[in-house]
Amino acid sequence: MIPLALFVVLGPVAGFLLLAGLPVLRRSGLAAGVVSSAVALATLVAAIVLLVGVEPGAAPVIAQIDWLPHQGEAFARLGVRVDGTSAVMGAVVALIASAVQVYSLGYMASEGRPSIGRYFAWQSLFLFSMQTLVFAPDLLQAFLGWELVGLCSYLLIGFYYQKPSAAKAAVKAFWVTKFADMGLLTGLVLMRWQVGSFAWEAVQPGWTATAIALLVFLGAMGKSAQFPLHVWLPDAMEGPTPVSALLHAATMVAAGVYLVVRTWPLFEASGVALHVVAWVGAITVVVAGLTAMVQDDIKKVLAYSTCSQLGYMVAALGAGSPVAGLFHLTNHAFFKALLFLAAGAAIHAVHSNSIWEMGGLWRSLKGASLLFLVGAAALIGLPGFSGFFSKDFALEALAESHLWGPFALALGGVALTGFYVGRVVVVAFFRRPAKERGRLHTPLVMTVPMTVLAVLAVVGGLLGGPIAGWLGGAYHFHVTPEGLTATVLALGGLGLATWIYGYEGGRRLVVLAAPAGAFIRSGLLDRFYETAWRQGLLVVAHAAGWFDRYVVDGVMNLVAWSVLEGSERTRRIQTGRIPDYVLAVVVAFVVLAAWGAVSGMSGCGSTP
Amino acid sequence: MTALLPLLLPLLVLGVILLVLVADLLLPATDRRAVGILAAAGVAGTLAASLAISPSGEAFGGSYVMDELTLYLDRVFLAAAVLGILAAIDHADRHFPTRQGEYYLLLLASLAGMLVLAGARDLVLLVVAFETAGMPLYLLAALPKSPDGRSTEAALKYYFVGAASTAIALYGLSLLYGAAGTTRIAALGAAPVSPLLFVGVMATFAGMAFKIGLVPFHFWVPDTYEGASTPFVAFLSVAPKAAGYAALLRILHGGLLDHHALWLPPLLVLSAASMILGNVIAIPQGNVKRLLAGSGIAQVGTMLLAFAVGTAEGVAMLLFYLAAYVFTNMGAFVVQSVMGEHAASDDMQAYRGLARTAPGLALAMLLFLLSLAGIPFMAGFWAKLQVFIAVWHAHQAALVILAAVLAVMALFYYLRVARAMYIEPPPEGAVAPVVARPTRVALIACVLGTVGLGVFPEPFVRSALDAAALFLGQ
Amino acid sequence: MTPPLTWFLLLSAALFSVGTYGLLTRRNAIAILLSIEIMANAVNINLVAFSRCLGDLAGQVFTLFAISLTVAEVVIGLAIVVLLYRDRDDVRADLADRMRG
Amino acid sequence: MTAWLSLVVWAPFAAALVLLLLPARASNAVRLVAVTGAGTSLAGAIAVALSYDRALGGVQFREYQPLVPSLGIAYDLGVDGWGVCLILLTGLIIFAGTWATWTLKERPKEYYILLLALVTGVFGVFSSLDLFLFFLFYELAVLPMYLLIGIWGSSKAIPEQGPFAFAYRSLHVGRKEYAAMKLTLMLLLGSALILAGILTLYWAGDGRSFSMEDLAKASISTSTQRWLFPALWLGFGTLAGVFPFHTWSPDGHASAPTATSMLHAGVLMKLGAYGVIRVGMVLLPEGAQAWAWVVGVVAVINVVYGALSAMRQTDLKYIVAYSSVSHMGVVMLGAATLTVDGWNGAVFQMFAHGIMTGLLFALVGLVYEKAHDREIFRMGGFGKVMPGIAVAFTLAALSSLGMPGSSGFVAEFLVFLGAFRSHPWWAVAGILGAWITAVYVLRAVRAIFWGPGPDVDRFPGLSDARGPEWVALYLLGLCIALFGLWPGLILDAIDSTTLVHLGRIVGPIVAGGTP
Amino acid sequence: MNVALFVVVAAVLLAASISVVAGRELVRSVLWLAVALASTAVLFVLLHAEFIAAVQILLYTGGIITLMLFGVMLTARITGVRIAVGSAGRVRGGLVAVGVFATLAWGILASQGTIVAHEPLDPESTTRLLGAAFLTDYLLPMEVLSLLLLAVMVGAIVLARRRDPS
Repeated sequence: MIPLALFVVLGPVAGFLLLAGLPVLRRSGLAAGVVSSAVALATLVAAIVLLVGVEPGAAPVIAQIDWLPHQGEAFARLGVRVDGTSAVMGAVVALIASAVQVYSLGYMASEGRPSIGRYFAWQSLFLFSMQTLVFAPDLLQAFLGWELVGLCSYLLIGFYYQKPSAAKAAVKAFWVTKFADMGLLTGLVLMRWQVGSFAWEAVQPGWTATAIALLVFLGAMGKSAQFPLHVWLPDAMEGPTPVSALLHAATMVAAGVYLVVRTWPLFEASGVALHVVAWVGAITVVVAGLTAMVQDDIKKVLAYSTCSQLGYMVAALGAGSPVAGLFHLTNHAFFKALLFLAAGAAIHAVHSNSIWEMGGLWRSLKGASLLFLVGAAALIGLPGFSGFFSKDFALEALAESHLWGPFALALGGVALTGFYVGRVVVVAFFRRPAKERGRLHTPLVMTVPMTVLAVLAVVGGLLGGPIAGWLGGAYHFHVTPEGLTATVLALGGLGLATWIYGYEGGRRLVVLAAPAGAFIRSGLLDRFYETAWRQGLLVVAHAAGWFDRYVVDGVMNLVAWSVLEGSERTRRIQTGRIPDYVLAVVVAFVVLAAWGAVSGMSGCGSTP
Repeated sequence: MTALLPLLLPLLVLGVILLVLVADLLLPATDRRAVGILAAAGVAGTLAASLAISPSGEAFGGSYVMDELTLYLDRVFLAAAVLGILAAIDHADRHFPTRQGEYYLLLLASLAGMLVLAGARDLVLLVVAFETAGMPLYLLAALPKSPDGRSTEAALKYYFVGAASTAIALYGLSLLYGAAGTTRIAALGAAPVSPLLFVGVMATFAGMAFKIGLVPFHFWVPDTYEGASTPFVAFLSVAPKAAGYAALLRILHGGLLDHHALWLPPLLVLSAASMILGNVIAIPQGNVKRLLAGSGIAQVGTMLLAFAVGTAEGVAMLLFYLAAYVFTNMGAFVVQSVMGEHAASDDMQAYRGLARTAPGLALAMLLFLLSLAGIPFMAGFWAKLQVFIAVWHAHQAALVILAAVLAVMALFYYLRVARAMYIEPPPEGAVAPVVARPTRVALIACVLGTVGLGVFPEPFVRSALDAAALFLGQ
Repeated sequence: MTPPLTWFLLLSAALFSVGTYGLLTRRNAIAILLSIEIMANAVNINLVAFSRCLGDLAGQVFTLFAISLTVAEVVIGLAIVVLLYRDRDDVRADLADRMRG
Repeated sequence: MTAWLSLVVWAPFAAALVLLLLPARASNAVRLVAVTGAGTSLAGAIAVALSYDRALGGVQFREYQPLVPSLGIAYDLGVDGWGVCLILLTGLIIFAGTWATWTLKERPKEYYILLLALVTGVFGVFSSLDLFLFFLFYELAVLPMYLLIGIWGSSKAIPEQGPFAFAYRSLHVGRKEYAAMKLTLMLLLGSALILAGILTLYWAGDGRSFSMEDLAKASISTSTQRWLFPALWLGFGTLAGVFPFHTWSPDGHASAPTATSMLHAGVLMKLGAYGVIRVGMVLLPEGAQAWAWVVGVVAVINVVYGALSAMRQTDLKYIVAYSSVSHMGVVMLGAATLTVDGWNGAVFQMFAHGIMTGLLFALVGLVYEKAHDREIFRMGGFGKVMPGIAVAFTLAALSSLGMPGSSGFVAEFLVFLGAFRSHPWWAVAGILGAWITAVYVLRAVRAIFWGPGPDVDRFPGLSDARGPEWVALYLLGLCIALFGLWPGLILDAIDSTTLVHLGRIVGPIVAGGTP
Repeated sequence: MNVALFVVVAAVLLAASISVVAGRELVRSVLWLAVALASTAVLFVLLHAEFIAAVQILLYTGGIITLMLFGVMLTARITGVRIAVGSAGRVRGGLVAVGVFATLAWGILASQGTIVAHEPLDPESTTRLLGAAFLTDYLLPMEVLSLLLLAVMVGAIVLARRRDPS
């Protein structure tokens, strides 16, 4: 069991070291890609074998080595922990990563040879970091993986570092997530002193549990792009599409949810934390949904859709059901990755991200369009597709926990999802193209992973039972009132969108809604962050820098200057004229004589 | 004959004086350089003798004594004299060849005065020796008769301040004699404490402080150093100060140590003033000689600190400081005499890029400057450190901190010279200054002294401690 | 009965301060030398008075040495003044202020 | 047992002496001798680090020889866990430094002589147990800086603004001489304070010997400790860049040539911090406890204030210099917590920050040498032309912002753990400081290496690192990663020594006790 | 009787000194100095120090005054007009002089009792004792003094001569 887990975690890092260490391999172009994909696929196989080998409910198997000493023996250890949750998540991550890497062989073929090497090196590093996070035996190692994942996201988003916008996006992503990580780090440190160890199960009821839970959730909000820290996700689309598919759809953004699932005892111990989580999730669903409606760039739409779906998972967790969260996470991973890859194929073919320019892809790019539609169906949650089951399960959990506010928002979200997915599908695939295009073709190496994902997107729903088993919960599909209303709403949204964008009548309505659209598109929050950065931090930094150079340093210089000036001025007492010199001698004599007389008086008569 | 054994060293110097006189007469007017070499050899021989002999007790009914203190001070004077003469040989031969015989005569006369002064236990002998040490220096300052009249002006200032101080000193001594009833210094302690006695003490101190160059009697120092010939200033900046301290040691420590509490405060004030004003004078100076003058005043202030605390340790550290000061300060002035000669001006600009044109000379000057600043591995560091320890031990912590801070401030102007030498590039076509053989010998001796005392101070510290302990009878 | 010691000391102190006055105010170098002479003279009076009062000979020996020292000093003073005269054609003491600062 | 420590300490000095004899023209021979000197001490340091017995702990490799018996001064070398770690750091930095100045053309001989003399002082300080020898080496370490910056430094015009602008004109602020003079005077003022402190310690321990062990045993009255500790703290703190006395560091490092600023920021500032902890805290337990919170508060100011000031700078060298001030704040913060984690973190941060700043200054030197410009916003797109330097710079930047997997994270994590225990809001401020560091460091990386390709006409001779320059990059880069992944290599030696020293302050700590 | 004599001589002495110091013409000042020195000699006689008085007359009045006159002539232009002797900073000088006198007088008056008077030596033998003292106790100062005078003479001659013999 353990060697398998070790291979799953350490395999990719070996790949990374190979690529980083051997410049010849790195510059060999697609060969590097093949090596890295091979390693990824190997870890996928190992992960599946591992998953199968884990009996539900069995005690977790942990293997650790000492890492940081404290008073003679180690308080911090690194290692792997294999149990239901980690096996599931490990398998999902390995699957998506291999799919994306294989897909990238096609997508990145046109790049320069060294940059391909660089791309796959960072892909392997990402896989390693993610697996470290997933198989982490305690919160500390999770934090290590967590930060490395943030680093890989920074590197991969900034893959096209020549583009200034990509550079800005990469740094923005890093800063926002690092800002949220401050919370996680504080939580970690608080845990060390209050609870004594970083283990997942370590819980100390009372205010510490709530505090740590909230701090961990703050970290999760950053990485999983929850409102108000979601601003970096849309910009992250600057990275290559496979990266968006891997990181910003399936794995990285899901890390936050996974972390909450992992530290579930903490959240369970504090009701307050759960409420906060539920509300944040719900709000994110609606906000992201609304913004997604007005985006023109297909990748931005999918990005906001990811935000929204993450909102669902978080809301499910808030409702007290980690199984729902994890189940929706796995399904979402499949269909969202599929959507991104399909969109990637479309962009690859059309060479533009805007959905208006895509138009009428249905005819010219049959394969990719079909796969995209499958993904879209799963996203909307049409019955039969995986999305339906997990979203329904989440809504059910919300209803049971009687969190009516978040439940209402979630339902609203379903409608919004239906609308924006419908809009994209109609505009991008079924409208008449602006200019005619012949039949386009997507290479086999790209379609194969997409088809695998499509299959999973459909079949995913059936995984509910086994996942629940691994997590120790229970799930069996049954039709629920929430499920039905959700489906109706979804179809309603879809219909509205097709009506508006498909037929003439709808176009007038679009003009009416334009101002609202403009308002949402303007991104109130972005401007808030911009001003916070421009007016807040930079001004404070400017003041500190100025203060240091011209006040603290100024005082130092003033002292030096006054000494110099003083000595320059006292130089003048050296007049060079003899009478003055003699005067000094005589005056000094008088003073000393007087002093002598006085001291003589005081000691008078006291012969020793 | 053995009664005169304690006076061996002054007599030897007298012998050298006679030799110089005779040589000066016999040698043709054009080639008087040999006189200098002869004088140097003679004094060097006396120095060797001083290292060989051990203290040999009193003479003339106790008015003169050759004890450890006298021997230590004599060695300091002789070392200063040897270096002074060596440095002057080339300079004198070039600037005032016809008068160089008299130059050495006057210098040796002053040296003889100092040697006697070191062991004087009688007021009369002390004052005569003090004046014998002092007066020839006025003449030496004026001897070059430099065409621009600067040496005359320097001598004039030195003379007038000196004359006023001598009158004050004599007045003080007369009061001391009156109060104590005898001219034996040892009996001074027994005199009843009266205002008259202490007016006398203070007057004497004021009269002698002029020669040490303490503030406020220091006004002549910068001008005289600037005007007089640099090799002479090398001697002037060390030997008379040591002579001044020798006299004060004999009077205040030898005689009036029991009333230490009464004469301590004025001295502390003067030492603080000297340290502060010395640095203030030196900081803005462009002229290296005036800079070294200022630094000398600051150093003397630090020495007074050790002198004032009145403990055996304080006196010992003063003695060690003087020894270190001989090599360091004279070394610096010898380098300045070479540079002044080379660039015909005493300005700091002459040093520009010296590190590249004459690395050896630059390194020597850097060593002397660092030692003056009190940087470790140099004699100056141990000197300052030991003084700080002694003064700290005598519960004058505030003054030690003041001295330490001023020492750091002093580094500013020492490093300005170092900067000129090492950092600024040499002017085009700059050629290395030519260093005559005797001056080179003097320089090497100074460097060895400065670094030797810096790296291995133990023996010197040991002998200073013994001298002080025996002198104060502890 | 000779006057008490204090009178002599006071007289010598008066002479000393008159000499000091001359030292400080006189511009002519030789006049300054004269003032120094007066101060030295005051010292001698002091010494002899003490010798007389204490009945100790040392005072008088001291006086003799003091006199000879002052003579030597005046000789040096005149030599330097002659040099000053040869350089500046005038012997005013405060002329010599080219070196300052 | 061979005198390992003497070898490590005096190898550079011997090399410097050999250099004295070499003619200035033989530049290759000069470089070779310098590198062998640095190499021997590095090899010695590694040997010491490896053969240091972790379990035994305490002081090892002891060498004792009386020097000035009358004052109780002895040539007493010995290394405990901390010493091993810091000597290894010094060895690494000097070795990298000598390689980094391979391309120096102007008077390399004198440069190497001064550099090697300086590093001898540093080695001496870290390995001396006699307080006076400690001070002598301390002075030797501080003095050559004046000439190093003065001769080979570079000036940068500082605009005269602010309330004391008139003083700036007369002092030529920004010129290299100004920086050299300011640095030397401030550090020596600090050393004057230290000397006063050492002397008081000497007497408090009834004036028999200067050895730290005796002084540690001597019971010093609480009232003396209460005023003596701040004196030592500010004396050593000046060199460690403690808040009000840190202003020499930005000017000094920005004006210094590459290897000098590598050595100075990388190692010399640790001298100050080591002094505060080893001499200040260990020998004055009550004093340390009384002033711990002040040291902590100032350290927090250092961290946040330093980071903010760094953000304002647009000159690359000033950014790195201010970041050193901020990171030294983290060290002092760790020390102020008086907890095991805090001290472990503080010493490890000295090590980690030393390597990271060494690498950063080496890279800054390379960039400056090729682009002859230090304004980050005028550069851009260098990554395309110099990928090697870009990767190394990013690695060092990540270590400075505390990215796990780099040694920076381990150090800051331990310090934050310790800080949280004693004053929670210190830890939070420190973490905020780390985030601000992330902001300005990555902004610099983006401004220099990312963005559209370099405009060739403004920066003609851009190229990646060549031949000898790679040594510094690889050596230090590997160390950052190596000690980031396996901190245990050094950390358990540090931990064993922390137990001993901290035991003096907060009472005996039993191994493996509660956190 | 002696007291009256003392007062007279003291008055003459003081008047002469003041006119030396405050006189307008240099040569007259020198002459007044001669008067002052002479009156000091009388004082010495009053104090039964006849030998000292003789030396005073011989050395001071004879030696110094002639030296001063030569000095004046050497350094004044030949025209023989009255050599004006200006003085500067009178107020400053006066104040300090008064300060000096006040301090010294205060010192003297405050320690009236401390100096105990012994019975004075008989005047006849002082000269003989003086001679003996110079050759026994104070021989060393005598020798050192002779060295000093030699050096001063040589130095003064070398400085003052117009051309160096070469």
